[in-house]
Amino acid sequence: MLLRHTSAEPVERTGLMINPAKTCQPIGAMYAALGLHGCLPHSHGSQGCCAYHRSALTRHYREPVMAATSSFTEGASVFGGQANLLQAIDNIFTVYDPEVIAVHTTCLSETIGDDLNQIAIKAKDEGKVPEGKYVIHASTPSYVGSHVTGFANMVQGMVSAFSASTGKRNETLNIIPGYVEPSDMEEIKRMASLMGLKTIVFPDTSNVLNAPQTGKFRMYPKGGVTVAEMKATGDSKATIALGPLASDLAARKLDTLCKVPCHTQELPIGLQATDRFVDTLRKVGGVSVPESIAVERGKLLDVMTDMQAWFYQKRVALFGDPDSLVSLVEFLVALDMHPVHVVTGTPGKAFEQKIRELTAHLPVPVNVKAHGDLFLLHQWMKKEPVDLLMGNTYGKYMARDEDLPFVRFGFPIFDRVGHSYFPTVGYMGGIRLMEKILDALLDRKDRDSPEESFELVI
Amino acid sequence: MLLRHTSAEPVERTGLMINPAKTCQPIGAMYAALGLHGCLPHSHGSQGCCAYHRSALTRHYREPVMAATSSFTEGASVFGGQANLLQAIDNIFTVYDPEVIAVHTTCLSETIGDDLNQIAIKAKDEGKVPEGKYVIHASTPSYVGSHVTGFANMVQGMVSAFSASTGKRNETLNIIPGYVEPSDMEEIKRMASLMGLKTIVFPDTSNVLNAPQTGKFRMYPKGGVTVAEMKATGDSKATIALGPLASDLAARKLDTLCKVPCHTQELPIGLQATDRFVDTLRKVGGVSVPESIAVERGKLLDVMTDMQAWFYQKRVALFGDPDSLVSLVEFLVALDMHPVHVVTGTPGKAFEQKIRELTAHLPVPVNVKAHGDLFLLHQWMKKEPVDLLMGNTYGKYMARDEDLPFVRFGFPIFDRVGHSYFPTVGYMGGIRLMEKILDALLDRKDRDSPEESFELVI
Amino acid sequence: MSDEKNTAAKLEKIKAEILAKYPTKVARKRAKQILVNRKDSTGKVPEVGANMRTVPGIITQRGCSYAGCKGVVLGPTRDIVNITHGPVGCAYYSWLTRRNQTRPESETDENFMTYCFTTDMQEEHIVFGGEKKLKQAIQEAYDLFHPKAISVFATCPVGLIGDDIHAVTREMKEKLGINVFAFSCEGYKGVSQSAGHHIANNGIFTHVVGLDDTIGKGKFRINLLGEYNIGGDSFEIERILDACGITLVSTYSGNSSIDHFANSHTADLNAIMCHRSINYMAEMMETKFGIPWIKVNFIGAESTAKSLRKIAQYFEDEELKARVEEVIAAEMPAVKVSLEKVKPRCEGKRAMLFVGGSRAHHYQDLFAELGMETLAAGYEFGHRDDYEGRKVLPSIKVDADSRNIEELHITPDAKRYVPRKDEESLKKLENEGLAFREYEGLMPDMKENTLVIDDISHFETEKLIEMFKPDIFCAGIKEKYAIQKSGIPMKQLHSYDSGGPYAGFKGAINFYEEIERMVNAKVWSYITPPWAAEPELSANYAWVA
Amino acid sequence: MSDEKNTAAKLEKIKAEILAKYPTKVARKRAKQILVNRKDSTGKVPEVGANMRTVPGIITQRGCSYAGCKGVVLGPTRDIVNITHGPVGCAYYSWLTRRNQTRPESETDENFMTYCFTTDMQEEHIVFGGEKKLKQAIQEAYDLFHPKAISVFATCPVGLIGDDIHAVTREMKEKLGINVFAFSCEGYKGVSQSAGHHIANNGIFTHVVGLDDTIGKGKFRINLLGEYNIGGDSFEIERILDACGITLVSTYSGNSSIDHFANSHTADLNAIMCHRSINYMAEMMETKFGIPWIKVNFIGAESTAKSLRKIAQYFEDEELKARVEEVIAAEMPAVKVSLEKVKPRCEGKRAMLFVGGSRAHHYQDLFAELGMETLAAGYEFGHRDDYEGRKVLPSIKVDADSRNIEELHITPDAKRYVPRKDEESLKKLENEGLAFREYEGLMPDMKENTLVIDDISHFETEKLIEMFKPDIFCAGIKEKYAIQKSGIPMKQLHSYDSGGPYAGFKGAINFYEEIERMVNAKVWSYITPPWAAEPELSANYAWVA
Repeated sequence: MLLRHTSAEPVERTGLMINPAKTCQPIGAMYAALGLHGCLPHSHGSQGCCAYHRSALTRHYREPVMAATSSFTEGASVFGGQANLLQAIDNIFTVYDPEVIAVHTTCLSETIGDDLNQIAIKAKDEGKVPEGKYVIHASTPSYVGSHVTGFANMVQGMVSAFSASTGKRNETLNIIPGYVEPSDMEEIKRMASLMGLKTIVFPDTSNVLNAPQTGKFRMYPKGGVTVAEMKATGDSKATIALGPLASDLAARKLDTLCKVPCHTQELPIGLQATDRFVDTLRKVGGVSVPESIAVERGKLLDVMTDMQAWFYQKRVALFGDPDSLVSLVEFLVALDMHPVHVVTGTPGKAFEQKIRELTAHLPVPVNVKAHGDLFLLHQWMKKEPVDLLMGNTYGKYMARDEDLPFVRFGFPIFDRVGHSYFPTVGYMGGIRLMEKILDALLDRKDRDSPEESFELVI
Repeated sequence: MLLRHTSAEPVERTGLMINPAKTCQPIGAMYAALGLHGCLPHSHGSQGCCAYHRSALTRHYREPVMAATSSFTEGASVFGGQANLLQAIDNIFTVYDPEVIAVHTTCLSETIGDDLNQIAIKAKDEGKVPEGKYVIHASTPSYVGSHVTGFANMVQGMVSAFSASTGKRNETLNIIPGYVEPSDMEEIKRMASLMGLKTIVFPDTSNVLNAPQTGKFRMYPKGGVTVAEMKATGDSKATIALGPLASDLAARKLDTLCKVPCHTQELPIGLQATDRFVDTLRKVGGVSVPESIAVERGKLLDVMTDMQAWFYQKRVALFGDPDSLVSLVEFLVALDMHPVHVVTGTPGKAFEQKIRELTAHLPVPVNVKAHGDLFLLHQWMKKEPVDLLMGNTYGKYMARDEDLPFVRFGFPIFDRVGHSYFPTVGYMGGIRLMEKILDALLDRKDRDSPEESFELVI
Repeated sequence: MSDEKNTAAKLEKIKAEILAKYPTKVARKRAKQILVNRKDSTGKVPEVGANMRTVPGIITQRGCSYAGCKGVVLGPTRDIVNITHGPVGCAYYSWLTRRNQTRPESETDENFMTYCFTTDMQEEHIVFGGEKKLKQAIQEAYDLFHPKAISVFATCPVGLIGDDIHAVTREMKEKLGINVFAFSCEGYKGVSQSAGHHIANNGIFTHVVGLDDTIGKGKFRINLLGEYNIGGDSFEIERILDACGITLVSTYSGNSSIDHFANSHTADLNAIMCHRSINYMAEMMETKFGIPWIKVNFIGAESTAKSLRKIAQYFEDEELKARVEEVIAAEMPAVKVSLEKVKPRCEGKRAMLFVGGSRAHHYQDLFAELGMETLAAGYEFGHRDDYEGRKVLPSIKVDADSRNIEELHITPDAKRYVPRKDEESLKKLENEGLAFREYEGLMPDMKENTLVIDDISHFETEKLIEMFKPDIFCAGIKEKYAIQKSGIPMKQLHSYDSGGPYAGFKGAINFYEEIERMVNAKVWSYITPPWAAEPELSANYAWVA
Repeated sequence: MSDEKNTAAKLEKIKAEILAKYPTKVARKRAKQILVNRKDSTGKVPEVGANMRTVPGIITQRGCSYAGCKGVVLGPTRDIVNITHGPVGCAYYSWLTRRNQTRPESETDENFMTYCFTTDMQEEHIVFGGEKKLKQAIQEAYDLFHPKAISVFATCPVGLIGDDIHAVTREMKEKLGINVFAFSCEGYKGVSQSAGHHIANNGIFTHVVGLDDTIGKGKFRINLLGEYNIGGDSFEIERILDACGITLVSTYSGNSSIDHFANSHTADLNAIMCHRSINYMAEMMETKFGIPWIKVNFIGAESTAKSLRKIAQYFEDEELKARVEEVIAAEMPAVKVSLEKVKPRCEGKRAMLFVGGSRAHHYQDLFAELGMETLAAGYEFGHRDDYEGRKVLPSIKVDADSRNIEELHITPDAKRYVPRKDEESLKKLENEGLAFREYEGLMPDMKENTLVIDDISHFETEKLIEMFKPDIFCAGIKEKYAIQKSGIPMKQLHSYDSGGPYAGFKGAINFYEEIERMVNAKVWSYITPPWAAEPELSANYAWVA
């Protein structure tokens, strides 16, 4: 067994986390910053953080992930990192010429107490920031929240740095897509444009972290929300924030700063959450739902009705990030599946509450844990077995030990391709999710059926 | 073993076909006719044919497949089916009110020698065809060619019946998508529109055989090329015929009838065939390739370069239809894979020639057979084992017996969903194909790796 | 009473409404096939127009004679190489598309059901004849597999071009020394699959039955006729019969071997499931070998119990009767438990069944056990006796199409005719309520003031759904998605979708749970989008966060 | 000669061009780290600025001290529970992301490498201290797994908030009675992973080495140092050593167990693969226990043969020497066969290697065997001795960052110091060409008039690619796709992508074939679309069918 020391008996743990289902804030901040066109993310801490984050993002996207670091040494840790950051800003603009440097902190610089805002101002005063260039920043202590929190903080940082109101409202809608794949951000833009709406989607990592192979490396790929667009967000009619944990913070900041009313809802994963997204788009945008969207919705429903027998009462164990799990669980329940074990590594009791509501009427007991880990999830699975496991690549060890069908979902996915090209949000994304689940379940059926019931037609 | 009587020693067979890799013409004609809006396909023969074709198409698409039949009895078989067809035409227009009835023959009516054209004229003369309604037809003898031939004949029938030239050429391009999925036809339209081209795609089964679940059954779904569009094809600037076997016939007919120049090329499956499709579109359309298309192409190449190690020299056995196999083989070769056993059930030596050309420089011997069957393919696989099998659902029996990774490709797919919603043509379709292949190969690696080399990062 | 009148009147109105859509001639014909099920003063149900020609152009559920012969009856037999003589299609479509399960006795035992064999006729064979090709095919099949038997099935063109498949098979039988025989089941024969069933019965009876006179073990030896092991039904029935100590000599033709057929004439009772497809066989076996037959039904827990008791009653053995009661007593609790869970969620819901030649009747028992009402039903290829009961047999006029299907003239076997029961013990049993050579049919058994429709058309299906909005509709694959697109769950009763077994006790439980899932499935509640209520919004929609 | 001058000049020009982009201070610093490899009249290579601080903002390949200590050195040991004390990230990123393979002796043997253990520090622990949490974590790890050892790794904040992890581990060691120890490997220590290697060496030497004095079997007993079993390298080396009859007492730390470390001081020779990460251990073992060390390299078939001969030479045993020659003779033919196939397709192609602390040197041998030229190379975290050779050690000035890394003061062990060879036999062997305590470094070994760049930056990488268009580039995951987006195949030499083993004879063959695949892969030829030639078309493009 790969996880041979995992017993079936959960015991209360207060000191040790085993096999985390989350990582730390800075990587989320780095990911968000990459969704800003012409931006170089900068990690203010030891260079190891930056190396780790770049490596993890690179493995997941199989794309260049450019970012710089303040490369703290022991001295800097004692006397503070201001000198390092000032030097870094100077060097970055000189050598790599980005439009924006997006600085995020680390546990180190947070513990030291470096004041990014003050350092950024100093850099500007010292002329280290060329005209028309920007240094923006977010405080992302690794010991608070998770990578999703870091994403939220950096998106808020983008708003704080750029969003401005000229006093003239326009019809544009801001959409904060949440901590999702580039393909998902693309899909959200596509759906909004099918609705005939003008939108600013930020951050937007599409065409950044799923960029084409053209034989030419671009330090700053063509994708990403532009500074100009970010500034314009202050004049938009409204902000739709998808995924409370990842997007609410920035949306509220935009409301506070520029009085752009915001509407926060779940990530549009699965039928109902996508319905709510479309409904919000039409209400906020003052448009009707076009036939093209209705057709996609109908296709999703068609697969749901055609294949319902295969989903019915299948027991699923899930782990991932709160925003995506909430929508996914709602979808699985709509498919008459039984999500019986649900774990997120991100702290926050609200998550457990929400999952309990969504699964309240299920005829089976449901285990849910926020700030949990995969060791606990695995113990639950051993105690009360499931038919399917869904989660990021780290789930494959449990899947192999328990001989379970496994659907990769979430971040990170280190061992397969597709996630950055094909969305799981929206109606078509829902079909892709069902296809993945059905492939996993039916491959297993085909593997395990005795010969007399091996089926041509399923 | 499921196929326990299959030995590893191929022997020449001239009388017996075992486990066919093709079916008969009429089903292809029925499928093509469903791509005409408001059309009810009609099978002129015993009712069993119609029942079988409807069942097979229904299992593949999980959609209503409406079609009528002349319900031959012994009497009709002796005295000819004219009376049955006339009565059928009358009943169909009265009860089911289609815009068009598309009649195809069967081995029975062909053997009898019924003259559809003459019967159609008679029906019109007898007032059985309401004003503004049409009866079109195609001769599709089951004992010639295959389902692909039937598709080609019915598409030609559509042209013969409708295409007309007003003498005024316009900028529209006709595209005959070939015997592909509704999702593929949709994708071909999307790509052409990204190129800024006005097109008429026919037949077009999108939104017919992947129609939405709306709670309301439509005898004639919203999709399909309209009669008006079909008539207009005669004034188009040119016709691009995708898949020689399925589309060339109609394209040439259109050239003959209306002097619309035609250009026939392979189905746009994989990088190079899609490149040729795009290049033809731009040349014929007189446009430049837009960034959006270039980006999709670059994404495909990105996955090709990133994942090349996993494709490299993998031995593949393939079966399916000539048009799609030719493009698929070209793509697999571009991925440095080794398609070593290739079988189509459709007769035609040109296919073998083409595959030999595409694989000529491979360092391994390649078996190829037209008018072959799965029994032969299986024997080849037993003699010279492969790493992967690609083909329709019937391949699953060989895959299980030989314990092979299996990628479903082609028609019919009776046991999975997705094919009618997600294209395999075009650049994005190429990514989907690679994803499917990689999932199959990497799932196998994850299954078979000893624990010490079970990998998180692949 | 007046209430019933109303329903009756309503149904007649609906019938009229449907017929109104048809051209006169068609309407006249369909009028005979669409009936309100009502007994007259004498207790007779109305005469139904069954086994009539399908009207060209009227979209039908029906298939052809080949499908009934090769697909239905011969398909489930694992150790015959079934070669379809014709163009590729017919063989292709009947390849693994039915869910007949089979379980060879060993890993090395013959099983050709996963294979598809065809002569794949090309144009030259149509023009110059296909006999040489067929001979070659049989030879190749023999050389490759050395099977114990090879059978040949004619497709439409074969008859027309005059290939003499019977001469060919006779010749090859001589040459190869194995059993080789053919079926002239061209698709145009008869008016539906039914003709093919008859042809198949004739062929097996002529070429196989009686080839092996060995008397096997077992005190109570029966054949189960007309059970095709869809989704494992036969396995469940075998399990139950085993438990009762009843020996199954052969099943026609679920999980079957040609050896069982060859020996089946040694059984002492024929129990018929699907009357339509197999009653010929029972008749012929009784005439030739003296084996009585009774109708049974293992669809439904109660029906299963009833059928087991009938068999026990036939053998007039107290031990067997006791054993049967024990088995029933052992199986029913699980059924009850399931019903208690499921029935409350199904009770009162309404079903429609249009399928096959007996399932539309048998499955009404299961719905009844669930407390569900059958609003309408009908067969795809049934005959009048399947609707009205065998008592009407004498009054059925044989039309041209049926006349073309050979009726074998069977006489008692000189040596092997052994009446299993003399006339008076048969009488005695009949008086005790055990009916021989009898099937009472669907209509007498079905509630009054329901609709009975033979060979229902797509148009009629749409109308029924529109007018009744049933909670579930049962038919075949061709109908499935048209019905589901209307938002009504649809259950296939040919293939069971991917479900089953539904026969016997465990099967009943499977069916209860399947139907419960379908009629209560959440998915149907999502079809209308949330914005359907107020689809249009003025552009200046005042939206507040 | 003049030709060489030209190359040299060209390279100097390129260097200048690169430096021109940097701010003056940075340029001055990088000038010391970007060198044209050229021996002076005395045969000395130029002094390289290595193990210097990374310049903030200059995108570097480097990681941190924690990565070097926990990730590189301790990570591959399967039977220690490694707890990372800090916020979740550091533990998460070092969880299964290196391809260190391990093979427990049995299904039940301990293996914690698939697990990730962390204290997941939250804000309150930063504010009020994390010692209690750490203690609790150790206790829980013990209660759950009862491991033989638990080690703790400090992350950045731990030092700052003043958690005394060594006091905690001492206390828990007392309490639990198992080996518990800690590493102060905060990320900010030193200037790269290198600091972490040193800290790891110190920790293992202090807390583990020498705990088990059992003398194991084997006549020729060695430790293999600085081999981490990426992609199974150690397995291949173990295979070869076994074949030679050489006993591997321990490997630092590929496929390792803490028990091997505890016993490793009983070996008679330390053979060093990765000089940078492990030479401290060799030094300390020699001082304390009297075990000599030699540098070996199992990367490359010739290098492997050479290294085996060195070991045999050390043991001065004719039988062993003979056995080694037999093994080499048995292995080389397959290598030759592969080379004959592959070399013609690789010869003359050009490579660049920027990675690690010894791979950038070792892998040049493999490329040389393929007939490929190394244009430029450099380390990510090497020191001057890794570039220029250990002879420069005395002249290396220790800067503030390095001074912060503890140097253990080791003295000969009172009881256990046993010089394996007396001074003159060592001398004798040295005269016969076996160098002890010696590593000649990358530069002397590399062709002249090539570029040597320490801690290469992303900007420099881009420039090199732009100016040289090499056929293959070797570095790590962070560099991979930036390079490949330029159309140049990139091979990871940390993780081997998903390949390996590349060590030993079989490994060499794997590498040959891998490189052949990469430099000849068809995919790179498709990047330019067919229409690139004539991208613009006038709308009235005259098109003819």
